[in-house]
Amino acid sequence: MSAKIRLATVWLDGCSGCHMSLLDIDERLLDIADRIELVSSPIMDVKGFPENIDLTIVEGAITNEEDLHKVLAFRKNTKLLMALGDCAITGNVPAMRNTFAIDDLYNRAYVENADAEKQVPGAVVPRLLDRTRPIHEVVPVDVYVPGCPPHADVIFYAIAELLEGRMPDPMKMGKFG
Amino acid sequence: MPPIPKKVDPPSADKRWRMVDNTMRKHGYRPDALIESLHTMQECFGYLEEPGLRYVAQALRLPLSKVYGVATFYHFFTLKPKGRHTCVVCMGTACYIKGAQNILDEIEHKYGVKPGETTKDDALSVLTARCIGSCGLAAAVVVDGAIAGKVSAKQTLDLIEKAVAS
Amino acid sequence: MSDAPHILTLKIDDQDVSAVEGQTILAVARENGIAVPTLCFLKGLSPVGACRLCLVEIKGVPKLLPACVTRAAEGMEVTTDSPRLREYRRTILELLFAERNHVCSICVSNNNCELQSLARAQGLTHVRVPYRHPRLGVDATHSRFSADHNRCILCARCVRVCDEIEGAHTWDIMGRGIDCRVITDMNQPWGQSDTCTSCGKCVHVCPTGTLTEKGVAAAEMKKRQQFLPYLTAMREERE
Amino acid sequence: MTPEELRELAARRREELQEFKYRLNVCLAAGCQSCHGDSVYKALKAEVESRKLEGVQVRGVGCLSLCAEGPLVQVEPDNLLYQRVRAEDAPELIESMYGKPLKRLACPTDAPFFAAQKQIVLENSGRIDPESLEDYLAADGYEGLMRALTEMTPAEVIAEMTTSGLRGRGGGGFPTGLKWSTVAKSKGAKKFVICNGDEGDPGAFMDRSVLESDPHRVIEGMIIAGYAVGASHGYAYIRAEYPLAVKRIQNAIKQATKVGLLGEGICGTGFGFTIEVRLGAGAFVCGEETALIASIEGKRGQPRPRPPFPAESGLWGYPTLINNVETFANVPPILRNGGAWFAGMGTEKSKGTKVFALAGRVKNTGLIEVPMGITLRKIIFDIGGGIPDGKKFKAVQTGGPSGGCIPEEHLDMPVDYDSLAKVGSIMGSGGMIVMDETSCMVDVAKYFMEFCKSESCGKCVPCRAGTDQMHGLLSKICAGEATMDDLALLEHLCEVVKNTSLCGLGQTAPNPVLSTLRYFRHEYLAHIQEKRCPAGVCKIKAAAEVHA
Repeated sequence: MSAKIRLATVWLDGCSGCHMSLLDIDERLLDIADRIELVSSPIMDVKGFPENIDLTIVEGAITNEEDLHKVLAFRKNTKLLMALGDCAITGNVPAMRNTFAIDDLYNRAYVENADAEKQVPGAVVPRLLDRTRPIHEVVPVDVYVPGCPPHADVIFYAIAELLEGRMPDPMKMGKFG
Repeated sequence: MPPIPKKVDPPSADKRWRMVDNTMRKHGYRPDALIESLHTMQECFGYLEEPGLRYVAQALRLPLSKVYGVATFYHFFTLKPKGRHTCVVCMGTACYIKGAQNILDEIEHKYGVKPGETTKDDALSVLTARCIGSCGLAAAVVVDGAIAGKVSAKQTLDLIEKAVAS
Repeated sequence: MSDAPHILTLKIDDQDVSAVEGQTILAVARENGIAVPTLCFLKGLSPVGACRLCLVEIKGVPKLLPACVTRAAEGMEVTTDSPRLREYRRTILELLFAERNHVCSICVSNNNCELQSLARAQGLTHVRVPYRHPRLGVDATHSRFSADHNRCILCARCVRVCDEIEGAHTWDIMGRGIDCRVITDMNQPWGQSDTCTSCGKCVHVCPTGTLTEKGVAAAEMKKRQQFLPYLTAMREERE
Repeated sequence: MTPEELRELAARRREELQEFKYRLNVCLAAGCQSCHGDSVYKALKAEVESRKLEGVQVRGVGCLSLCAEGPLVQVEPDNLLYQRVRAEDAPELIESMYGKPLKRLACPTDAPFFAAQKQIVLENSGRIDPESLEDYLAADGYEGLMRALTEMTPAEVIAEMTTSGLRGRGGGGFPTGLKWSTVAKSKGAKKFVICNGDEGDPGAFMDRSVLESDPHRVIEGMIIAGYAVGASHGYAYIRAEYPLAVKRIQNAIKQATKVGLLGEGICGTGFGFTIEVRLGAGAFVCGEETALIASIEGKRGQPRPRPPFPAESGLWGYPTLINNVETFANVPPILRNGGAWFAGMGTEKSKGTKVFALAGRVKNTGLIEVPMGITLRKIIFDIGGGIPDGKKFKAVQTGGPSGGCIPEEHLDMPVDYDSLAKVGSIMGSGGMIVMDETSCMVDVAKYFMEFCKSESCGKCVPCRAGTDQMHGLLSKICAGEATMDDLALLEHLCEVVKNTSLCGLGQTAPNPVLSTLRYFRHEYLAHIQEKRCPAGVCKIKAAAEVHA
């Protein structure tokens, strides 16, 4: 038995549904728990970016400067990167804002639709990038697990295969588009 | 012989419709007269307006969507009226490598209109042609129907200014 | 020419098959259980060879040819699946996914989208070309149907069924190139169309979630195309 | 009219022409008209009238070739050519005829620009009044048709075309004789002949010039083709953007009909043929045969898969012969002089001559006709006079949006269909654009892709969406924002679009990219890796923020 693999999960611009689905693996989590060391995840309170990660699972699209910063940092520190769910793979719902100008979006969100303090926030909120992108448009992706969200079975299959040192083919079970 | 079509009334009493009807009649009101009829309509009215398209569709017994599809397929046709003056910038290869893009940029800079647009006061429409076949005279522009060859951006702006002032 | 149909023999994917003269490669392949992906093709409508997914290799022919319109010939050796064809088909699908917006709430839940099914069959994992994200509208002016232009792949099935089967020719395509769009009549809202008979054939031949029925739950939105062979046969009879 | 009567008409015109001792041929083709050739024409006419000169004719003619130096006036009988003539030069020009050549405006006609040319298609161009049937007849016009109709069977006409080795001048280079014989053999209640005058290459004006300078030649070619393939009706599909060409061909059809060269029983034989003009409406894709047919039928100009080829099932389903303007223009001299005569010119597989529209960064821009097999170097540096302003040659583009850019190293290659294909370009319809060091090859590739994108009909997916994506990637490279992955993706799309598109437009759209990548890859790399444009054309933002 090899050493535990170091796993990170990242939540960018998405609804967290993919993470929910990940937790829906349920009791099977126990099967793999002893082979995994979770080093960073939105369900943990970890500051900064861990190093020497074996597998990073990314949910969500890249939409603002913080997303970009995160995905670049994790890519630098991980051996494998898995794009989990349609937002990470296609941009999906978050990317629907790409048909609008950024200023119009800010105006709509923070001025037109605001009840009070009608003002576009400054430095507190990370600036939007020119457009929302899927992960592979910014950094290389090794495994694609599509779905909105991907079914827990598919996620479990993908992780289990990777643990066995095999490249999974989630398309056999999942669905694109 | 196909049945003689029922008389279709033109959209208005405007005499120019007779020219359009002439073209259609010359072609026996056959469906293949469509493009020729649109040419005549555009020549007479300067652009293709919707009532006219409906008229031609009925007279030639063609589906409305087909007529609209044809009218929007060919770039020579326009569904919007043009301004009082026009400047066509040739975008053929020879003109392009001799600065046609720069001419367009300068026009946009001065008049605030991109190709295909008309100034707010309807004075000037700026258009591009894929090639007017005057490559020996690149860069070429056509201002109000007159070709000018070997022009610079500055010369083009002068020509437009003169045309608009006239 | 004798009245008896001429029988041809040819090879498709190394399989010996026979064909009646005049049959397309696609028809012969399907008769013999050989799957060839198609999108613009629909049995009963005139083939247009536009989606290019059914391109096949034919020995001795330098160009790839669309199986939906290419007729079978004596001694032909056809390959319908190869690494090269698979790669081309994948890229064409990617181009379609990136062309408009296929973030679709209907297909994702009912799996009735032909584009989605093809993507799966071709093993698409992601789209390598950038998404264009054009801003296209939804036309919900019709009392019974709606048209979401974001999902349209311009296969022109609606145009053909409306023209060839219903005979209304309400639909056509306007514009050119990447700016093409399906329109009703003079590019007016569907609900204000003068010629639409509300027969719904276009909805049922639409391969994606572009044309849909109103008031039906996404999960129940099944496309029923069984009317096509009957109507086609009757139209042919009349001619 | 019978052949005898037509020949009488020709003889009479020859006599009339001889009555004039002097003749001033003023170029009134589009090029010279645009620099006020018509005012020169009017001034010369007025001058001759006011001086009451006898035996002097002022005549408007078609293209005199050297468009760059217009307006051009040619003076007979000494055949002196004058360039950059202005209306106020008229008196001096008149006096020049009487022993005082006007050195100030003289254009040396023994210069390579003229000497290295070989004119067959353009033999009448600038030598006859394009609006006069008699002028054309006097220059042996319709002799080829008369020979075909009175001395040959249709099969013999086709055999003559096959012997000539003429290949389609529209770009594809398909053997004309073979095309004609296919249509002749096809069964159909009716057959059609179409002349493709929808000159699409954005940098070419050969067809325009032929139609404007010698319209009867094209009509004669079409009638002969009709006789050979068994068609009785023809369409001349001409770009609406060429109003003068349209006017002249319509005029020529009217004249030919009047003397019975069109209509029933041509030249007293049993053969009848009519021609109708159809206007193109601005769609490059209509240069593709099946799209052109759709357009004549009044539809969106969208191509359909071939086979069936138009030769078997074309216009309204009938067998249809489609050739381009220049191809038809080659037919009369072949019938007049024999196929063997024509085959005596050019190279083994490319016979005769080719008309090129020489333009871009070259001194002598204009319309030239050269024998096949001449080298590019000779065309650009001898005929074209080289690159102006002391700049360095970089590439020559042939074949327009379907062609490629050829670098210095291949300039000594002979110009023929196969050699051009070997270096990644095509003969095309005859556009030849010279580029010097001030042109960025990535920008040129982007220009052509933008053209293909806006001319794509939208029917098939790879062309519609692929050209748009390739254009996006090229724009990204030009802006200095691309990565090596983008370049790899661009090359992949080139391959897919080339191999999967429905028609020639899409199948050849990647060519300008592929050929510039082949010879000028370093310019792509400079944009991507060094974020700079070597030619200084592309505007690259300093320290552009690039992700990934």
